[in-house]
Amino acid sequence: MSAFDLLMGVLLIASALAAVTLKNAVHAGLALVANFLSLAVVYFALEAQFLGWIQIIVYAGAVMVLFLFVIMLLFDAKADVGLDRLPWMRPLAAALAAAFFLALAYAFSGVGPVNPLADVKLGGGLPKALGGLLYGNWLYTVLLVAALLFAATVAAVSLVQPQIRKARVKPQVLERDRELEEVGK
Amino acid sequence: MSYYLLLSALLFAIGLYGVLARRTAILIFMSIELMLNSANLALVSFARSSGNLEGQVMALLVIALAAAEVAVGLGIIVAVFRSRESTSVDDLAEFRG
Amino acid sequence: MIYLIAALKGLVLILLLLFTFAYLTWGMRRGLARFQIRLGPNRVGPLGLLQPIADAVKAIFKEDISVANADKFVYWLAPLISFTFALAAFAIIPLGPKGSIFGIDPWVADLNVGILYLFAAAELATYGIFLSGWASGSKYSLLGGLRSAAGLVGYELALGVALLGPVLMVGSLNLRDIVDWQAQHGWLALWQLPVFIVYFIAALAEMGRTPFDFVEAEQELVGGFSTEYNSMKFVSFYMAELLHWITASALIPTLFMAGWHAPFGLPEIPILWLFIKWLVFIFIVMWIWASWFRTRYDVLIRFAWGVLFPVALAWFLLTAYWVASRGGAA
Amino acid sequence: MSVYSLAKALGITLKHMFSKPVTIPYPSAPVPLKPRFHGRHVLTRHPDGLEKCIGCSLCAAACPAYAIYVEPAENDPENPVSAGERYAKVYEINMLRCIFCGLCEEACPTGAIVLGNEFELADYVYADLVYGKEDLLADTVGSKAQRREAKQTGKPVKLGFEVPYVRPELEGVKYE
Repeated sequence: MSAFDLLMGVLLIASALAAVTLKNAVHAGLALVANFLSLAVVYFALEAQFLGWIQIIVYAGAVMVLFLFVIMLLFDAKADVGLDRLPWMRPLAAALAAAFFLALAYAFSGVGPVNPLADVKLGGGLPKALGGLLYGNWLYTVLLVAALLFAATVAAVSLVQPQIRKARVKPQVLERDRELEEVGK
Repeated sequence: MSYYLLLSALLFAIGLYGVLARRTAILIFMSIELMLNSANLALVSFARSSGNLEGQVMALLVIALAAAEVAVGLGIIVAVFRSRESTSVDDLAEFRG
Repeated sequence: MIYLIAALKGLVLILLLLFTFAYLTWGMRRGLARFQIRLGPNRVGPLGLLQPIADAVKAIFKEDISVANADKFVYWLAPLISFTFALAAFAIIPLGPKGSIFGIDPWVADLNVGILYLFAAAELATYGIFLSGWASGSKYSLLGGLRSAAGLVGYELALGVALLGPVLMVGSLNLRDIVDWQAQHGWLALWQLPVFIVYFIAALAEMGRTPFDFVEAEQELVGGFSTEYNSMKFVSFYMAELLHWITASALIPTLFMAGWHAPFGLPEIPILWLFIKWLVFIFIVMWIWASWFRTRYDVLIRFAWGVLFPVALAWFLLTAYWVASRGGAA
Repeated sequence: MSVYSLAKALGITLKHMFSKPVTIPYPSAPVPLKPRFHGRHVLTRHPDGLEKCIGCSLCAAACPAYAIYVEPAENDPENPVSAGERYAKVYEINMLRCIFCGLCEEACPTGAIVLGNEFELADYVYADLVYGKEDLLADTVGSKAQRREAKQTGKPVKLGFEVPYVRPELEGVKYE
């Protein structure tokens, strides 16, 4: 374990903790971006270059931009997270998470350390090495994921456009209906 | 036990804490992303320790899945916010049953 | 030692880019003025050549005001992000052949996955604009920031898919390989004309230049994301904006016009040819800037999804079929 | 919007790029004035040296900005100042109030007050912008501030404009 490993570990854990504890939603999102970026660096260290760049492009670039966009769109400018209605939930959650961590650590305890660099044949995790696998053994999985992505795109578009039918009713008509309703009361 | 696997377990636990302790849908969602990433880290470090690229392929597919999930999830959050003016999961209790 | 040389090269490149930025502000103002039958800044020094220095002095001595309503941390972070990632993208552009500048390779980094690096830098750079919009605590800024994020969703995809064709033809994500392939087989701008046009349009959107400068939109958003910024923080945004222009103008020739290689069998001189191509693109962007109107951002998104993306995708499939029928990349 | 109109826009700007800039670098190059330019007023004289102004105050009455103040006095028949019975003992125009509309010129029965070509009137003190007779008469060239500067530097008054035409109503006024 080198100083680099230690540094990245500290960065990862610190940014993850910040992401789940910060009050301000945008700050939490930024902490998550930092987490993803340091994770990408860890991927580079683990000979997964392509994956690292994809991590930056897809996660840090696209996914988190979407997250922050929605946060800025829905919350007010300060984006503070509301009051906690279940204050006893927090220690309980911490205890559960700790228990889960111990269980995972126990499960992982049998796995040996990372091999030294010499006897690894990962090809740096470059697209050339990955492509053969991706479009060989994993072809049908890739196709399934592609179908899922397509379905998700359609679903997302249809989810956020339900009020189009409503908008076709002229605003004057809606206003008249509202007034009629008030008179009826 | 591998250092990166330990990190992965820790990240997963932190993500779990986030899911349980946060009350806002978006932040819960972000914690889920954290958990997905910890699984990815485990896969990549498995790939590294076994000298087999398949772990990285799986991690790639997980990233693609996460992108799909985010698209749908954020769509749902926006749609719910439109009808309910809130993103807190407590306000969505009437969705059950 | 390798890291030291890389760091030194990076430093030299940053200084060069900053110098280019300074004189691009001058050239831009003079050039735009000529397009509008004006003279442009000509009072400071001969031909106004000392204008950038005067501007710098003015910016440095200006009072640094922070907005009370701002989110302090993010407000400071945003210009830094914007500036850093705008600088970063230039690092992998090869300016000449191996060891051509006094025996040193004229690039900072030679990445196997150079194109992925470019996308990463471009996407992270938008964070600066996006976050500054939110952190300023002003509705104009917020609108500018949201526009930049919404626009990003539109053009980034077209930008990425447009490059798939060239990458497939060359068979490498390395910028040096792409440049060398073009020296042998001819410009990718000719091989891949439709996606070249798509890429150029998407690059205009990425630079935030007319006709896609809705992020700033002085007329309706008072300067958009940078409304609440002044002094050096504003300058770093301005720098980032112009650096995007500088980088894209060097990147498009590198990707599509054989980079530093000389056209038409002329003698090869490192840097010179790329510089000339760079100047051409700087001029074209300025020309478009002086001539066209600004689109609405939903028009860009519709255009990107409805025209640019399908064209790029169709062309990619065509290229894929062609490459497969030839039995792999050249 | 069509590709053709976009190309046309590019063509127009390119054409402009190669045409001569319309900018006049004003302080270092003189401004060519238009024939109907309304500048600082001049009180003209007859060729024999007599003032045209007869102190009738019609200009003050016509002035929409109440910028003109005239105090007439009887001419000494032996040694007349003006061509008429009376002359303007005091003739003041407040340049801060004046809107350079030219109505005084219209109202003047003798063509004494004419809006000339000078426009560089900026000054520091309010009182200095009230121009008296000595500042307005035809032989005075330059604004108060310009003349003050010329006196300090010992150089002649430098005017920032060109006079490309002759205006007959500006009788006896010479802009050098």
